[in-house]
Amino acid sequence: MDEDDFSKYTTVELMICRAAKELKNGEIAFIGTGLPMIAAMLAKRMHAPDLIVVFEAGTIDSKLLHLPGSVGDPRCVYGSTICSGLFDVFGTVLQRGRVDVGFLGGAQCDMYGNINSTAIGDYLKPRVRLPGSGGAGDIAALAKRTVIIMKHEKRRFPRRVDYLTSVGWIEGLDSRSKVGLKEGGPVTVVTDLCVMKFDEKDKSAYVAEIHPGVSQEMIQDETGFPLDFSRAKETPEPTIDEIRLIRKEIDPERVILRRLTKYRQF
Amino acid sequence: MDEDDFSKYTTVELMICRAAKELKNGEIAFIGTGLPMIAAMLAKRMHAPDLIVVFEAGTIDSKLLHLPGSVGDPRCVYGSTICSGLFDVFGTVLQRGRVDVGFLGGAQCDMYGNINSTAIGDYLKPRVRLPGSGGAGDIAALAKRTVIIMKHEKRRFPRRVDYLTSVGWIEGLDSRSKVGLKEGGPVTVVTDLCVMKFDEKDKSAYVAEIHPGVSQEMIQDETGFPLDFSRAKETPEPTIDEIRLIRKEIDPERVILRRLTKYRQF
Amino acid sequence: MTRKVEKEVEDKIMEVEEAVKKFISNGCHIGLGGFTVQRHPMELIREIIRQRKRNLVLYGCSQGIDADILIGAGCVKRIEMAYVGDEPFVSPSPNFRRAVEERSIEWEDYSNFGATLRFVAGALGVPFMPTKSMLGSDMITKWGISSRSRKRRKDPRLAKKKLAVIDCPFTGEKVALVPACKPEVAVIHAQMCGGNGTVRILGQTFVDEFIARAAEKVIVTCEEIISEEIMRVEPERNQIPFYLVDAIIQVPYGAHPTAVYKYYDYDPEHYAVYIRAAKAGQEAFEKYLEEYVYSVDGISEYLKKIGGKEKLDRLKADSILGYSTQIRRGEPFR
Amino acid sequence: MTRKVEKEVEDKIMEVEEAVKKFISNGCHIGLGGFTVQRHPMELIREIIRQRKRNLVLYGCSQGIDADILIGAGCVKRIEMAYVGDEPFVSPSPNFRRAVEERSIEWEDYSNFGATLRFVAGALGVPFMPTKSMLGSDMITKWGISSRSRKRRKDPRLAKKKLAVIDCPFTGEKVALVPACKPEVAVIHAQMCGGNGTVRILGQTFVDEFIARAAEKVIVTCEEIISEEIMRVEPERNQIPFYLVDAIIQVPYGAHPTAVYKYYDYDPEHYAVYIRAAKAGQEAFEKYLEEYVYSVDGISEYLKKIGGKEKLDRLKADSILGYSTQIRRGEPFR
Repeated sequence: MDEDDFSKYTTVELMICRAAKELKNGEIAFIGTGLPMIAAMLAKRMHAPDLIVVFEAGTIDSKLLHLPGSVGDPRCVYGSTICSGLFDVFGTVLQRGRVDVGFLGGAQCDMYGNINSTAIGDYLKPRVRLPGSGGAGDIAALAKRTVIIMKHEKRRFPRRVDYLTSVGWIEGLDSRSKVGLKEGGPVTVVTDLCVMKFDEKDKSAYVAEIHPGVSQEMIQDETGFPLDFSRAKETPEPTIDEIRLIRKEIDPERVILRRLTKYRQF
Repeated sequence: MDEDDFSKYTTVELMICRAAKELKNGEIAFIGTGLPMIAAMLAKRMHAPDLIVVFEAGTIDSKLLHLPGSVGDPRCVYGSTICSGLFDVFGTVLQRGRVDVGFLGGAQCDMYGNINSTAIGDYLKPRVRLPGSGGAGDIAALAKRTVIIMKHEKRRFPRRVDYLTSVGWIEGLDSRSKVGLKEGGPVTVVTDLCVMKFDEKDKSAYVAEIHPGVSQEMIQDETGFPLDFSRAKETPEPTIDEIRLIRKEIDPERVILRRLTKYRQF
Repeated sequence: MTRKVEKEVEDKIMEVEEAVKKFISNGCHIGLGGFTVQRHPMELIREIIRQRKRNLVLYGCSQGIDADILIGAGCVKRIEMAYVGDEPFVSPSPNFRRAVEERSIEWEDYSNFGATLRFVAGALGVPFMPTKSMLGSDMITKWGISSRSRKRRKDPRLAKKKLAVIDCPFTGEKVALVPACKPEVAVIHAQMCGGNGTVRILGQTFVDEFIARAAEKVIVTCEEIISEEIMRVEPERNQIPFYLVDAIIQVPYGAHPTAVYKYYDYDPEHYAVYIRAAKAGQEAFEKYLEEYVYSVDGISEYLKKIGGKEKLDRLKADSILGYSTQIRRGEPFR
Repeated sequence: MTRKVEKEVEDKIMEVEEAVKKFISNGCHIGLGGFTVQRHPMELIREIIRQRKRNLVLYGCSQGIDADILIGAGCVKRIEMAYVGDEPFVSPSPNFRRAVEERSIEWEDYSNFGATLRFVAGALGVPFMPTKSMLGSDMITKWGISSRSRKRRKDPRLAKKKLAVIDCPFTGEKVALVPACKPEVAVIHAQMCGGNGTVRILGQTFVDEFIARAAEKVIVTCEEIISEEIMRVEPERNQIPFYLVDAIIQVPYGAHPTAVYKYYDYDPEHYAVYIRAAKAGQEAFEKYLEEYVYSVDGISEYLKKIGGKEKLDRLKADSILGYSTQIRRGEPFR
């Protein structure tokens, strides 16, 4: 691929651009490492210059001159309103209910938007051990809404996650409020095939947008539960501006973009 | 009185010097406003240069060039190892069990070293409203040991305090541990007539030292419960050095010494 | 939540009049910053009195003249705190004492740490915080507002219980729980505030960083408004993030007669004036209010009345020590 | 307690060898400072490996190569944490993943905030902290170490329960309680430490200030030892009071390959070397350990091996931004 041809884009770049649209100007966004960081930086450079980006390791409203490789990266400090630590950000920003939107990812996501980033197989005898919750379990429980970004593969979209690290709508309906969570919950799942949203009533995932060139069959084949396509439109394509920003200004070192092609298998 | 004759001393000065002896070098001391501050500054200038003085409003190991008028005084900041706030000092110093000794005062002190600094009479219909616990209730519960400084008057030493602001030995014996406090408790009461300590077994106050020129009768007359004098010695007198330090170096502005003569009635 | 967009429409920087009009209603629940004789937002508080706000509910830890003057001016319905006194000068503060003895206000007592933890719980978004303090004391058993009264009132900010004691599920030991405190408005006086609300406090923070985080709205009065960009060069030194702050008011000497580390000391002479008036009874205190609050058109006139430039020069902090070495603190009380 | 008098007899300033010998025993419970690829006390950790300490219990929040290298070197019995991964490079960290899959260590999972609050509870001297996080997740229901096993073991540092869910006595809502964590030793890498132990961290503090307060002993490695008096000119900027610190070790670049804000960046090239070895299996990883740990006589030799002056110059932080603008972070992984 010619990296300087900004009219062509990869699926990952489409996902980033689509995810960026979930962030509204003036909101407080709790951002994790990787694709969400690029999406947040893109949003700030496009439609949401006053997006307040919060990183769990201790920085609020970073100016983000350079893409951080970690939520505790020295790159998060520059221009922030306050630089503290995990207690302050998780406690007095996230748990206090100030966070409008958080991004989540993981190894598995089920039909109610529950996410697993802990273990594949049995927790005590895992076939694959994953890194663990990190801040994901906290964001899932405590942000006002969450957006999930996932690679779309059948094993990644089971009916039920092997280990529920990050709470979505749990078992649908009012099961989220029943465990003691007053608000929050996933609103959007952005994958490399489509965008899913959650039914207002039963809280199950349905397909809301299908990426250009993708068929309903491809999506259903890669999903471990039946999907409703009746509300599906086409996903808006990235603009040349967005692609140029991502490649030339946001991740020119390919800190994250590199990993997204190389390290996505588990 | 000739303030420059350091061989003569007032009762308040005797109390300060005697209280200072309760502070050991290298200990962490939680110090309140007034007489305890003068005692701590005296101890640091005499036998305990490495006494670590902690003030609840946020300073640890102040150098104390000038006598603070408040535990949150700007004078507490100079030379301290850390300057933070109440959460840090009460939580991670006091409640964490790092404080060896704390000073307490109040309007009433009973035979088990319980102190009232909240209200005289009924709590809801007080005859005299006092300032309230401040940090005293916290120090009483959480320091490894406490030292009480009081003016010795019958109404100030009742059998039982009207309102128990700061826990001493509560009702004696093991009643302190029964309410859930693992350690701590008052060890010494310094008054303008004598020094009291607490019986190892039943935890009631007894007279351990009698000030020069004071009789057992005077003490018993000013005390609302019967006292044991069988273990009493004479209180050591202040030295010329100590008196000079108090008057000339520690409180030359008479910030505290002034108040101790004028405002001690309630 | 789109606070920052709001800001583009209307600036956060304003005068005390506007801030009080906009954010302090009758019956407002206010979290008070500062500590005894330090860093209280006094000019803002005088403006609250000028605008004759009534039935305020005050939350604090160790308060002093801030709470006392509001009580003496008849603005207060209830106070929940640990202490009201002016440490080196008088304790308890006279109007507070009189109001409680006359039962013209309601009150609820916690220890300083207990009161602190209530703001911490509010700041953290949990309904309570645990502590080993207060166990065995009458703060556990004697309540200013009864359990029944708490349940009867339709006040969502009044906890259903003053506190609770539970057995720890891990160790079995007794632990006291204090309920979260979330004031409607926090009022804070800081040394510096960025043009968009980033707050820097020098010296002890007291409980201000938690009160601001616990509250729904935050009013900051400050000695200096600094470029927001400059405030962000060393973000480790800031205590309150800009998005929490709704009103910024520059009021040099706005904390007088309380002390502001690195700027000015507390004023023992004015404390003597205040205390004499407040102790002499309601009538004498009304005269004080007339002289120093009602009749005064803003901070400049106030500063002239309390002694003008000569006084302010004496109160000015030594720039290394952070306090004045020119005042004799015992003298006004001899 | 007479820590400071102790100090007069024996100085706190020492080398890593002495600190590990003195404070880290086999079976020691260690609280790990730093966050994923930032500010881990790596030279101290390499010394723990050199001294072949065994059966360590590790506590952390988001850890990375610090926990992973200890696990890969066979030092670890159990880890209680939220995450083990090297964010921009590999996740999970390879030795951690292998050890869990082979069940050669024990583990217990919390969320980052849950793990943070365990240190906060330890630091505050309360047996637990409340949170609304983790509710509804398997972190509540699935335990690495069962309730029965917890009760059977005679380990006073192992909580009787992983956590508990209670009904709030004030609001009735569900609240999760996490048990306090009080490590025997906290190991922290800071930018600056005073000669008597006052610690200053620049940039994010992560959870270090609470881990130090929770622990019984604290070892601090630092880039610079500064005069204690100078450190106290602005005490608001310090995070850990001197009396908590038992050992101070000056080790410039002692956090390599992790980043230290304002001093140096993380080293993607060395991460690539490490990850390749760790992923290739135990044998390949032993070779890494031989090359970069066992055979190495201290930090100077180590720094030569990882690229010497040329590498360190490239990692050096821009003095305003606080990180390097000279490294290309994606390159070693292409």
